[in-house]
Amino acid sequence: MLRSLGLGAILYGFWLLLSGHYTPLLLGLGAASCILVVYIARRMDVVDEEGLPLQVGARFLVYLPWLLKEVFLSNVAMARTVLDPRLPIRPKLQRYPLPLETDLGRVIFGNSVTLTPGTVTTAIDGGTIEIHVLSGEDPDTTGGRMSRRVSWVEGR
Amino acid sequence: MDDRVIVRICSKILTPFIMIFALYVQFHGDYSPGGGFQAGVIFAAAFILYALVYGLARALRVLPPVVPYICGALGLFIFAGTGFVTMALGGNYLDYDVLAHDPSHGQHYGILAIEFGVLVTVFGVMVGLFYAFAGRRRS
Amino acid sequence: MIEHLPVLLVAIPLIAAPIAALLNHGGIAWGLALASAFWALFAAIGLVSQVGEGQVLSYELGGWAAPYGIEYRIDAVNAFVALIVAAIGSVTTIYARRSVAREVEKERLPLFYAAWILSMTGLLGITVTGDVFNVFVFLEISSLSAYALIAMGQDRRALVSAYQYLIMGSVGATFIVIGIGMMYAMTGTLNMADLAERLPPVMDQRTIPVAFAFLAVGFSLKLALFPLHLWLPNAYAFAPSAVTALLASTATKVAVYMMLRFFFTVFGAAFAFDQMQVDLVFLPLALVAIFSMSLVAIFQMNVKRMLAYSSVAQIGYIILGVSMASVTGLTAAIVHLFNHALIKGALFMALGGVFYRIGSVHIEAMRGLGRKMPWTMASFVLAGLSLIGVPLTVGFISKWYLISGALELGWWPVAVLVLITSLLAVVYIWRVVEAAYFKTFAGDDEPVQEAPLGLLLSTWGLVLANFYFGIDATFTTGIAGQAARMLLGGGTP
Amino acid sequence: MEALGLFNYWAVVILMMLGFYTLIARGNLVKKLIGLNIFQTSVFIMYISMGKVTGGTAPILIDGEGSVVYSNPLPHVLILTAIVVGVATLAVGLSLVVRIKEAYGTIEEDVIQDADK
Amino acid sequence: MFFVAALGVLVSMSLALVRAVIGPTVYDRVLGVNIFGTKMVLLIGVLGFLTERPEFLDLSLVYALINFIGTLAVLKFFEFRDLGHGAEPLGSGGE
Amino acid sequence: MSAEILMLLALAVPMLGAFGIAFTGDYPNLRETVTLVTSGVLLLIVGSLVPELLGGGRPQVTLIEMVPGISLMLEVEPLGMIFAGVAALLWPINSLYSIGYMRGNHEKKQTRFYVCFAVAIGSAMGVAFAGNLVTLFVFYEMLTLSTYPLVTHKGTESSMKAGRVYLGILISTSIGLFLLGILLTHALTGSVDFEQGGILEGHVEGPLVGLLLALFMFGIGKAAIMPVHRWLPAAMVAPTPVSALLHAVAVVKAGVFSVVKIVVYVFGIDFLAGQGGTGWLVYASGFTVLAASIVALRILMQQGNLKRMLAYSTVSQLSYVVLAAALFAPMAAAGAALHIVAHAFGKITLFFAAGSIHTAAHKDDIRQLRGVGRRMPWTMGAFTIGALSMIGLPPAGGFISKWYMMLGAFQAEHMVAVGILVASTLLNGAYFVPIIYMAFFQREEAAEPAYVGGGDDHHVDHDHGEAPLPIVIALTATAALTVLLFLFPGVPLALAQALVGGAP
Amino acid sequence: MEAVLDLLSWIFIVGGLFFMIVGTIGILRMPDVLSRLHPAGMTDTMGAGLLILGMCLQTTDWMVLVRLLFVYGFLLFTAPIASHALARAVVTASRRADTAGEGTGAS
Ligand code: NA
Ligand code: NA
Repeated sequence: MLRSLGLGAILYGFWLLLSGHYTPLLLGLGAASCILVVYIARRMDVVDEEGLPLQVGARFLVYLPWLLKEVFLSNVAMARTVLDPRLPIRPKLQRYPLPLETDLGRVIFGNSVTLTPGTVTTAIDGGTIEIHVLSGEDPDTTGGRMSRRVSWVEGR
Repeated sequence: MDDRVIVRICSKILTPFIMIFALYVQFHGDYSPGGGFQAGVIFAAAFILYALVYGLARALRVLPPVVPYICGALGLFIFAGTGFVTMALGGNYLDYDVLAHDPSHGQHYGILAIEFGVLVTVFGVMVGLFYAFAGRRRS
Repeated sequence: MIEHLPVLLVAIPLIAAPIAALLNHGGIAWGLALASAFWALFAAIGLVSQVGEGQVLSYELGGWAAPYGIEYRIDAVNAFVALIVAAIGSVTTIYARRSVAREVEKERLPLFYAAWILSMTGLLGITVTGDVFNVFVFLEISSLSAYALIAMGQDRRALVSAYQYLIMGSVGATFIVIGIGMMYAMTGTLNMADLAERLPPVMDQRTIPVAFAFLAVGFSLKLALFPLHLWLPNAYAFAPSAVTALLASTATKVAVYMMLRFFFTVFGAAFAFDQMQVDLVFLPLALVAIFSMSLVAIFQMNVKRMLAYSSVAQIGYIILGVSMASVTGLTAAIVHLFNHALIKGALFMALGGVFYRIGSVHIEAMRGLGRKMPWTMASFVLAGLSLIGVPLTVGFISKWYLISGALELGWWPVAVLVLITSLLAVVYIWRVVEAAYFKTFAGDDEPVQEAPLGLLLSTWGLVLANFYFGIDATFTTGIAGQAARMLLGGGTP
Repeated sequence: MEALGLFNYWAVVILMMLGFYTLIARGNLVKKLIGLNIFQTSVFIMYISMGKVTGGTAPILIDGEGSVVYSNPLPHVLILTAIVVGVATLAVGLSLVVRIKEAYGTIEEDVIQDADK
Repeated sequence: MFFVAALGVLVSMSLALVRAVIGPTVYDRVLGVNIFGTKMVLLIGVLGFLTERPEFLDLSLVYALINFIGTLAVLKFFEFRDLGHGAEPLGSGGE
Repeated sequence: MSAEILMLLALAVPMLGAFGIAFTGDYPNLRETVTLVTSGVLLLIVGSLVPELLGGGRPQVTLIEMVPGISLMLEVEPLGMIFAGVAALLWPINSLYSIGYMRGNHEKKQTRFYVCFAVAIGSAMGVAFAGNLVTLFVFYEMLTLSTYPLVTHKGTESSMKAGRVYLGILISTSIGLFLLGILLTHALTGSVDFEQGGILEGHVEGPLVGLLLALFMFGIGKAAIMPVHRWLPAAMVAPTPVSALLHAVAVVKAGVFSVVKIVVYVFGIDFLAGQGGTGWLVYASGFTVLAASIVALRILMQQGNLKRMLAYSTVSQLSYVVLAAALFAPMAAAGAALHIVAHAFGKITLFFAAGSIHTAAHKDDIRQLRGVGRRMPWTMGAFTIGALSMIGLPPAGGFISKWYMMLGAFQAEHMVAVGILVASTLLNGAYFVPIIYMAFFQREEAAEPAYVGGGDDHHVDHDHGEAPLPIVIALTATAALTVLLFLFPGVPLALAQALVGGAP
Repeated sequence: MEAVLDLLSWIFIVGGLFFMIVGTIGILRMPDVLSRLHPAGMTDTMGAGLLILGMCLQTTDWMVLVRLLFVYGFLLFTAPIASHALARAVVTASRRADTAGEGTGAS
């Protein structure tokens, strides 16, 4: 129930940000819309600790800048690779154990891996993750640091 | 163990936001008429995403197939009915001015009603169509 | 109330359609269809009576005035076409109940009638609106419901036919919307009357002829002008009988109306015929259509398909009249809109009666039916005579004006060709007559009954109309002549 | 700007050709529908890119003489309506294809034609 | 400025389109179309700036959404040949 | 009763009779009574119109205005009166004959036969009294359609084929040429009315007149000018009363009647006489006269089907009428009108005789006719009178009409026409006289193998007498009429002269 | 101030276009689907990011800014999901093909 209220509040905030018109009619319609959406979301069974991960909110905001920095760096590296006439790549699939406990954590980790050019998550299967690596550098350095940070975000 | 955890959890997070965005587009449609259509598409898209990720069976439990059918017809009814209401109030067909004391408010309400009709129809058609397609292989 | 008639003509069916779909009961849905059809007939008669002396009714939708809002504008031309649609719609709806109950599954009936009403709504809407974009919208409403209706035919080929119709129809509609967009870009208005005023100053620019060309092709597709008719024969052959009767007698007619409206009112006859010389294209196409399609009809074994090809030929007659761009020619075209609706409506309804009883319209299956279903087959023969153009039928009136128009212009070979193709009609109608009356019944000994009374009455209603308006054509030719003069007068009256 | 306008023009023409070609040349019923949709989309782009349609007035609130009036929302409505019609056409078309697939077991035009011989 | 941006995006779109057209696998095409779509999102936004119609941004959000869901749908279709395939059995979600 | 009402009744009575026949179809005696009563009433009605006409009246009645300027209207004038009189006079006789024939031959679908027959007569009345070209065309087509089921009456493959030829030629000429001629007339003059002296004068000149004439002459396929004559021989598969209807009562008469009417009232004799480019009609019809006679002669020499020979005889006789009309001379036109009557009486007698032989002996071929005259004296006696009328010898009506035509040819100083008339008379003699000789003076052929033909499953009956009484009465009556026409040509002659503007 | 913003906008936009175009070039250059996914990621992360940043600097309208950020947020959220889904589909399909191939080889 609390989570539903939280969802409603977040959605209303989203509405206010988008709307820009703060007349009683539209504010009322916004509230009604939020109630309708929360109702449907509950019917859909998507309002839970995965669907609305309020528990990771704050830590995630700390994690995000670091992730963006990583993304920038690997972008630059990738641009270099692409523009290199020799196209120095050695693509391969690798499997690693994942020291993460929740599905949410695994998802954050998997998406972070995919977001950084050079690595793409191809599968998450319980405790292991399968990653497609473009240039045979051991992604463990990045991956290791990343998994530690995600583990922190996960907060368990 | 489900190996589509990424898609599953991410769409879980996304779905409510898509729906509220749809309604935002809908109710701000009178500033740019035609919003009802986009809203209907977006709202339906939220459902379709859900059905894609969680399977048709679960989507049907949330939204039985008769609902899109009704929506399709209901939308048209709202549209045509609004015209009759304006006429009953002494105006021309779809003359929104008569819907409120202040003509501009009248127009506002009229467009809202019409756009809502459009939303309902488009939503019904899109979801109904998805059901028709997704349900075939099974039957 | 009376001042709202132009919009109510369309709005009442429009609201009846979703109700029919929602109530989910076949009988109620039919009742709604019948009520809306009769309403439309009532309204159309009201409109015709108001525009009799050359008046024009104008109705503005919504709050916006004409250039921005949508204006419904009724004159003799479209009041007459609306009357055709509503009258045929009423008769075919009466007919539909038994016939459709036989050919369409029960669960689908509400949807069927919703589409049926929508189809009529779209056609009526096209006729009354004075806004070119609104024309497109109504066109698509009627077309989409027509695709759905055709697809409900029993034969699986109905699906493929509906699909092909959808593809070609949508291409036609897109061409039309391209043309409309170009005109809007050049003039900033979508209102027909405004367009008629604002187009002449910009007509020397290249965009307008291009827009005209797109529109002409689009209309030709929609009205099945040879060689863009390919969608029609199968669509008519495999649709449910009642649908064929409705569409054959109204849909292409309304498409012709649309074209007349654009050519004569919006662009003006001078532009369409002197500058663009559209007649140079239409005349040969019409002649080829008349001749080749009549010839093809002779070799069809499926009688519905045969009549479908005949329809393409008949559309050729109408376009021939249009290409004359003279009062007599246009009168012929407009009066044939009405007359052909009566003819084909009756013929397809008679065939529907046959299909109702023996489940086939193959010419071999119709052997000996003259004895088994005397009333049905008699109606077929009489309507067939009208198609041929035998005197005292409406077909004769049409041919009379058409040939008179040709002779006035000194188009000798055209007049001769029209007469010769009437003879081809004799041949294909007579194939059915011979099978039905002079061959023995092919089926088992199971007794074949006469078609149900509801089917017979509505069919005969149209057959008698074929003769009534063939003997006293003063009303139809009078209003058609007035419409023709109005169209040729340029602009709106 | 001039160049962009021209580019749009060519994009429209190319898309139109592409759609039309797909529509005609493909035997697969779904691909035909996609071709039709591309064809229609090209028209919407044409509408959008035509200066006079969008260039006139933006559909936002403007102040008239003391009272609030709405500006001409026409171009926007036209495109949207056309898109709605296009989507509805696609919807009907696809549902037809589904039923064709059920009836014939294929959505290839030539196979269907052979089946009905 | 935005004109250059539009041109650049268009160049990028054309390159993505090339991949979509030449394939060779269906996944290459999906990738090409998906990238084409995300670039279209940006193009719509840029055009909004160019024509001073910022409400185009709403349109680009819609487009991004459709592009995303469309990609997922196509992939699902190629995997299962059925869009309605249940990823999980009934009632197992959200325990 | 006023003339207008009588005209309407003349149309309505046969149509009402058709309904009556249809309703009494299950009771043959009642049905036949209805037919006879109706035909008698019609004869009375038509007869009572004559005095008014001879008094110079031209009663008119407009039925309805179809489109602005064009009405369905009726008007009685002398030529129409002649045609209507012939049809009304022959219908009761033919009905009487039909009863004997249809019952004697156990024909099926007799109700349909009588209904269509009545409708055909009604249509013929319409043709006769048509007040303008459109009305004429309307009833002309009705006549075609109502006689189609009669031609295909037997329902066999060969009769179907004949029906197709019949309908094909008649409809295609009428729609393809006749209607075009009407429309062209309307386009040129703005009128479709029949008027004394014609309506074309001053509107059209030169070759177009010839073309228009051709459209009408070949468009009126019922007049059977070669090459549009083929329907007539084809239609001889029908039962004999139908042949009588086609050849004598209504159909071909409607054709030649229309030709004469159009020549007189649309073109105008004086107008045509003053035009170049119309002389070909004499040659076309003259050719038909001779060619058809030669065909008839060939049929005789091959000892072929009697009705087929009679059919070609009709083709040739009809062309007399057209030829006479084409001379554009008043005397010839009167002869043409008279010949309509004379040929009707003579030819119906001949067909009755042929049907009589078919009914009594199941003989259809000329070679089977040897000695028939002794077994069937009444029949062959009537046949002889009919043949004399065809040849144009006294004491038959054909002599009168041929006489006037000959005078017309001299009046027009058209020596080719005179030649054609003389030559054809010789040819007619050449194919009729041998039959009469065979029937009366040759001995019957013995033990001939059963003849199977004409779709008939009867065997030839060698031991036969006269045909049933109704048949004998009917053919005696028509033979008597043929002779009476010779003896008292007064009324038809008066009408014929009124036609060409002479004092009635 | 405005000139500075313009300059920054130019830098960001050109930078964004650089990553975007290089990314799509990469899509063309890479030898197989999985490898193509990596440069594809560039276009959505840096490409779109810098471009939108450049646009953000050009607007004074709060509403526009919010929308631009939403657009980027949405891209950033969905791009890896789409990439992952595609990669997963490719790998699954190739494994399926491999097992099928082994199956036929063994028999
Ligand atoms: Na990556
Ligand atoms: Na002779």
